[in-house]
Amino acid sequence: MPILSLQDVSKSFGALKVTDGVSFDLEAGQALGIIGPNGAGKSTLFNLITGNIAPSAGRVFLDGRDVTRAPPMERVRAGVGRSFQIPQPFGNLSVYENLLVAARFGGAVSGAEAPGFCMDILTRTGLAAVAEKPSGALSLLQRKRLELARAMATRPRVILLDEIAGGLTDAECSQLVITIKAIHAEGTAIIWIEHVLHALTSVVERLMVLNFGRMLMIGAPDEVMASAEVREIYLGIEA
Amino acid sequence: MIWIDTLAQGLLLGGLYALFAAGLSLVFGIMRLVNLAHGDLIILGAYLILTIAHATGLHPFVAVLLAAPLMFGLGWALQTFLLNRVLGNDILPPLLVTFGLSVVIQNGLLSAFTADSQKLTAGAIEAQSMDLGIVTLGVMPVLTFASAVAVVFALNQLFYRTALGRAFRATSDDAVTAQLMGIHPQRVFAMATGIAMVVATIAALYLGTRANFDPSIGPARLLYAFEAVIIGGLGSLWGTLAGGVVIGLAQAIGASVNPEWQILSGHLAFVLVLLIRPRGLFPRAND
Amino acid sequence: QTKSLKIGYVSPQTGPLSAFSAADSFMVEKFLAAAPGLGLDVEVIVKDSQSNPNRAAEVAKELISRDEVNLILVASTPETTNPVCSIAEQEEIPVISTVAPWQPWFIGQQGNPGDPASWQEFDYVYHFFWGLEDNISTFMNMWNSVSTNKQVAALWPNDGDGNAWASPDVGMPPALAAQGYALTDPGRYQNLTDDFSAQINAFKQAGCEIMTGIPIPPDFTTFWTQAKQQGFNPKLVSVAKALLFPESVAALGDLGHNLTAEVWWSPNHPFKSSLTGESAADLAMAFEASAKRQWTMPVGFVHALFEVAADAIKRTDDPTDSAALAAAIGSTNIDSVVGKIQWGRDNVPEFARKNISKTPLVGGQWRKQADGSFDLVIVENANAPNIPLGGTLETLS
Amino acid sequence: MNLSRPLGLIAALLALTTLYALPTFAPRAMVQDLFGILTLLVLAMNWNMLAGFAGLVSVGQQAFVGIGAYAMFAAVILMGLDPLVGVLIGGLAAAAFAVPMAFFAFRLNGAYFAIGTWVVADIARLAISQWKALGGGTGTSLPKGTAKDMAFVGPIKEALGVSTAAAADALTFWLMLTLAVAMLATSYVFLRSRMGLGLQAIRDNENAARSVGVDPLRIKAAVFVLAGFVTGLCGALAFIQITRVTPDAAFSVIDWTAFVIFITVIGGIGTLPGPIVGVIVFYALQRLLADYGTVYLIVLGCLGIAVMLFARRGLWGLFTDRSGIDPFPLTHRPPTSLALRHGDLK
Amino acid sequence: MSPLLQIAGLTAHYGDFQALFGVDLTLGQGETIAIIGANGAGKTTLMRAVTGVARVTAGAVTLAGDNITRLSAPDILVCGIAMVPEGRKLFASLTVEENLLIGAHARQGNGFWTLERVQSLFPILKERRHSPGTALSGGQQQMVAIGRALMSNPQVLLCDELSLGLAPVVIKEIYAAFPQIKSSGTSIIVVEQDIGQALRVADHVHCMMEGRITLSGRPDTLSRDAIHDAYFGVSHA
Ligand SMILES: Nc1ncnc2c1ncn2[C@@H]1O[C@H](COP(=O)(O)OP(=O)(O)OP(=O)(O)O)[C@@H](O)[C@H]1O
Ligand SMILES: Nc1ncnc2c1ncn2[C@@H]1O[C@H](COP(=O)(O)OP(=O)(O)OP(=O)(O)O)[C@@H](O)[C@H]1O
Ligand SMILES: [Mg+2]
Ligand SMILES: [Mg+2]
Repeated sequence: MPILSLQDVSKSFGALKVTDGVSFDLEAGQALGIIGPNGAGKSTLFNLITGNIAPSAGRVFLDGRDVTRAPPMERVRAGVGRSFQIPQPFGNLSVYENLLVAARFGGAVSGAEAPGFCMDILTRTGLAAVAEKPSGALSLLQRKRLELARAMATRPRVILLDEIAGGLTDAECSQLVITIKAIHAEGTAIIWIEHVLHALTSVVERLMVLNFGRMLMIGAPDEVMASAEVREIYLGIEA
Repeated sequence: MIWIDTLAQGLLLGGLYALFAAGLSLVFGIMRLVNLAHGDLIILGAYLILTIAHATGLHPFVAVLLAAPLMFGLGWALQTFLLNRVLGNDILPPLLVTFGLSVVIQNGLLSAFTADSQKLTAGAIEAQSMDLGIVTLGVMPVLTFASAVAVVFALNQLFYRTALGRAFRATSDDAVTAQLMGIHPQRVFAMATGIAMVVATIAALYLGTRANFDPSIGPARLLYAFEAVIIGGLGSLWGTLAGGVVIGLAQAIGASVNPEWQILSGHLAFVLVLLIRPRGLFPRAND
Repeated sequence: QTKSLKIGYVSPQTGPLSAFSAADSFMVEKFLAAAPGLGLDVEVIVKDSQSNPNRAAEVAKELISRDEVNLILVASTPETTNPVCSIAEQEEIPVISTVAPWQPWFIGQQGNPGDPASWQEFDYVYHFFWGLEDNISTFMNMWNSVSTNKQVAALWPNDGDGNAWASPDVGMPPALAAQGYALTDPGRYQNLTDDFSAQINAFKQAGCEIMTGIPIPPDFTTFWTQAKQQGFNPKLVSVAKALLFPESVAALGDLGHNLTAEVWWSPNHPFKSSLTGESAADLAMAFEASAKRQWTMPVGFVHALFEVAADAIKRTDDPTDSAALAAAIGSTNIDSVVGKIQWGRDNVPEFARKNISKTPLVGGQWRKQADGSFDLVIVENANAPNIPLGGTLETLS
Repeated sequence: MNLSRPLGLIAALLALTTLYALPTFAPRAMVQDLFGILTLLVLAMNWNMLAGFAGLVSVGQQAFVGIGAYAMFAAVILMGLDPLVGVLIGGLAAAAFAVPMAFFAFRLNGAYFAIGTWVVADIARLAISQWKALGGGTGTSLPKGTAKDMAFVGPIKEALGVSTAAAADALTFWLMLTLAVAMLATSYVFLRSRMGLGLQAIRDNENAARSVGVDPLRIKAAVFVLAGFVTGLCGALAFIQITRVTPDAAFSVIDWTAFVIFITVIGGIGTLPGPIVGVIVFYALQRLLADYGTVYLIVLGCLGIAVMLFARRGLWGLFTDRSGIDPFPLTHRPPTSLALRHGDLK
Repeated sequence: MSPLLQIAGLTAHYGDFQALFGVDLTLGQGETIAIIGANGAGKTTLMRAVTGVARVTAGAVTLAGDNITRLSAPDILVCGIAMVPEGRKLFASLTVEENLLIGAHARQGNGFWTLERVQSLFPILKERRHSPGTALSGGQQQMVAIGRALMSNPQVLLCDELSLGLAPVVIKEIYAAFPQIKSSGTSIIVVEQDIGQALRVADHVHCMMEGRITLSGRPDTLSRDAIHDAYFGVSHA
């Protein structure tokens, strides 16, 4: 049974159809990449999966259970962790506390285990040095790392990553890829929205292209990248 | 035919509440400001009319013309020097400041005018009535209702037919983008509060001729006014009128069952409406 | 030898009830001026209840435990007197209280007002004023002198006074029934109600020619203008509380003319102060000169509070002994500026006799003068024939 | 730094012991004053939990005070129970009322929530006004001798050698003090607990909180009902001292909510010590100016306005910002920071 | 001749968080420049800082020699800088025509752009003038937003991500209006993520990353790889 399954999910904001009949299955432990131009509806798709917004039509299944009407916190506890494209830290809490919230609530980590568990993630994401800093004072890069770390702290079985590599240097990006590969290797399924294609393709097994809310293509990264249509739409440059 | 009378009286009462609420609705709709001092500002308006009427011997209906510009100035100054500084996402600062203002106005009036009951005397018209066959309606309540409709109509014209109204709506939609249009939100807010105070002065006229007032009586009807605004839906002036009428009708119907139920019925109508429509009867699409 | 003690005085000096307290400082000064002559070394600590019962309780506690007063005087409305008396009774500090009809004062302080069997006397708190029965008979005497259909409209709020008036045991309904009057009572309303159409409809339906009630002034104004607008025109309107003060009546304008009210004190009352020897008229004039405003009924009663206090203290060997002072108050028998004050008389029901002394009540009618001001003319005195009439009762229509 | 914490703890314990011992040596007036202060403090701490930490700006706290008070009176007068049992019933009744109130009010946001709670409180007032057995709109008093018969009053009277009234004062004072201390301790523990962490996350970003598994509605409802319970206890206890209740007095929005809001805001909303600071300022002002009637209230109004204009986080916020001292830190420190430093050394 | 708009050492913060790190930029009279960069690079913040919406913590903005750094947003508009904000930001309770008219709210005197001229630039705006602004399609909304900004007759027009979420045909249609806007004497700064589009319209391109300008040049001199590096912050693997 797929761990996550979308059936014909659509979402409109007023007259604007942002997600248009998207269907796909994600098997446990699989990694899926999503690309598409700005405003294609990628983040919206995440919001639909996590329950931050309700679909206008269609259904969302987790482990075969219909969660279309379930609130976000229920889905987190069922194993869906997410990061936000625009980082949304709990600004008055420290970095460590941000993780603590996620671990204690979303990850159901016990009070005794939580500190070690959180520090471990902070170390893996390179945030250990700023653990006590108020998260509101972080730089953009650190905020993005915090997004990843916080999502990890919910102990997800599917982790949704929204543009966490933008603006990284080469070295940083490679480091990030290693971290994500490690998460993947632990058996966590991944959906990753990213513009940095080479990073994406080094992790995912399948790639989906969204345009105007519609799923244009889904398949092996090589096939997808080879498509002229995708190249034009994605980079906006006639190849 | 008593029930027709009940409904008619409830409707007219709704007009009074709508009049109390119209200024509140304006300010609430444009800048999300919960003005807890609105009731006291109405009473302040009543004292102003009274003072002018006493000093000049003018009829209250004429004195109100002199009071209105003064109240406009007061509203403008209040907004400019006080309220603009506390507007923001957090609703608490404006709540606190207007509550502090309410305390200050009440006690200021108390020191200036003592706690004696006052009333605006409008003369014979107060007791006059119109016999419509099935119901007999007081001239003053009908005038009150008509004024409420006129005020709401005028405010709506202002809102939808003038450049100022356009600026009001734009600022209310999105104050940051409004600045990019060359609008100073703070000046717009000051205008709005000034206009709200003019409306409050009109409300003061009818409150002051209807019953006695003293400095402490302002907050008594504030809750009904808020109920009217919320039932109507944020930013909808006709909604506020409808909200006032809902409260007025509910109170009248409740009272006809038993006067013990009068005020309770108004509150229960409010709760009922919000349980069914948490954003009121006529909410704006984009809130 | 001089007796020294501390007296606390609680009244609503600010807030909506402050009209009752206009004479406070004037009377306190008068008392302090008279005290040395009586061999008293007293200090009067004045506390403001701010018209708020919670605050009244708080200042009573302060007077007792911080200022350690030996006696508390309290005046004006059950909202002020009852919290103060309840606390003083618990604390065993004597209190002289006035200006609240005795039923809301006595019954209102009982744990279960609905169960007369549970009512208890008080040991330390004493009250002088009139009661509902006096008010009712005064009003009914007026009504009896005019020919009407005996249909009475009643406007009673859901507050201490309104519930007492409406009580089927001690209130107006049994008295009306006994004299063949029919009552239309639509039910208790909340104070500061904006619409009385339901009541007016009921009154019109029943064809009431007499209207009575005990509303607060703003509510009566609302009611009475609405009644006029909706064509309810009773022949007689006898309203308690709302028409006490000339300002409230003046606020009604023409509509205030010939309304009737209970009169507990006036400059025409043939009484003298036991403290200063001044007549009622002297006292009213002195007050008007000092306060620059028209006399009001509480003036006499606030004065009488100090008369009773002075008298009781004089008769107590050690006024700092609470029980002795309370006993002295209970055995008061003086002729004060508001009439005779003596507890334990048989004009009060058995259960309240110990704590209540009644003063006379007559009926008055407000008459609009040429200059727009209003005069209160005494038109009914059957319960106290020694108080002279000033005119005869006129009907409204 | 390392010394200041235990020293502070010792000072706090000393102060607490003195407070508990107060009725044995201090004049009654002081005990009563402190009772009044503690009443306001408990109310303010509760409102602070709601508005300052849970973002629930309630203007309906008087509902809980009133219901607590009336339930206590009902227990004493109608059921013949001990007033102290009545206080507990008062708290439970208020908590029970908080449930439907939350059901209604939680559908509303921001200003709507504030007005909604106010309306619900007024509904409670009007409904209680119809309760004839407790006097309806007239209200009722505690039967004579209630204080005398209250549990523990006899022994206290014996032990301290004071009058019945003073013994009752001492008893209610100890109870209110215990309530205040318990409230302070519970708030601290709660805010540092898992739920408290969730609450602060919600306050910072509700959407993100939901996305890491925090259920805002549940936490807020828990805080709301708990605050209702404690406010009800406090109201019931306060009215044992007032001895007389009327609907208007028990459900007074000014006495039980508005002043409490002032206190919290002046002291510092969203900080634990804020209500303590606020209540001290409030009380000082009242002592200083109460005899000036209107002036006192005008000053209070202006002070509230000034704090909002110039020191949003109140006097306590001003103090912590200036001095950098915060004796009640709510933060969770990462465990390994010490270990890491060790690591560095190696 | 000094440039029309000069931005020097501009720094901006959101609370503790620094979003711009000393940005320098010039815009000549009649010129069109493009700013490109990844999400969160600070492009919008730069636009907001220039128009007085975001708080500038250091640096200066001069327009035709006048320092306008500390002016309020409405005053900066009056000076002659108008913005088409990211996400269009139409006023939901205003009709299309009212949305255009509000653009002229603070306008003093006459200028080239009038309601008629804007409506003839984008004819659909006349046709739909009574609809609520937000009921239009994304592209049409973008036209309203541009028209609204033009109604103040600005010397400088800032356009933030005009192509966001729009179909290529619609983007073309919108950019087709640019020559006419330029010919009215308005200088333009466009912020774009659509690199191709940016390269087509601009006389000069600046690439932003992490709150700094990391690459500048004429479109024809910039290599695709260089842009790609600047854009994504990584070189091709
Ligand atoms: N709450 C909302 N209300 C109205 N429109 C919205 C809302 N959220 C998103 N949209 C619109 O939906 C479209 C898709 O947005 P979304 O954020 O999903 O795009 P995206 O593919 O993630 O883009 P990007 O690469 O810029 O992050 C955009 O046009 C956006 O303006
Ligand atoms: N109101 C705000 N408060 C705090 N941080 C903000 C705010 N607005 C933007 N930021 C942050 O400032 C940085 C720059 O954002 P900005 O919107 O300027 O980027 P951008 O280049 O326009 O990105 P995009 O392509 O997504 O529009 C980002 O890290 C963003 O998270
Ligand atoms: Mg996105
Ligand atoms: Mg941007």
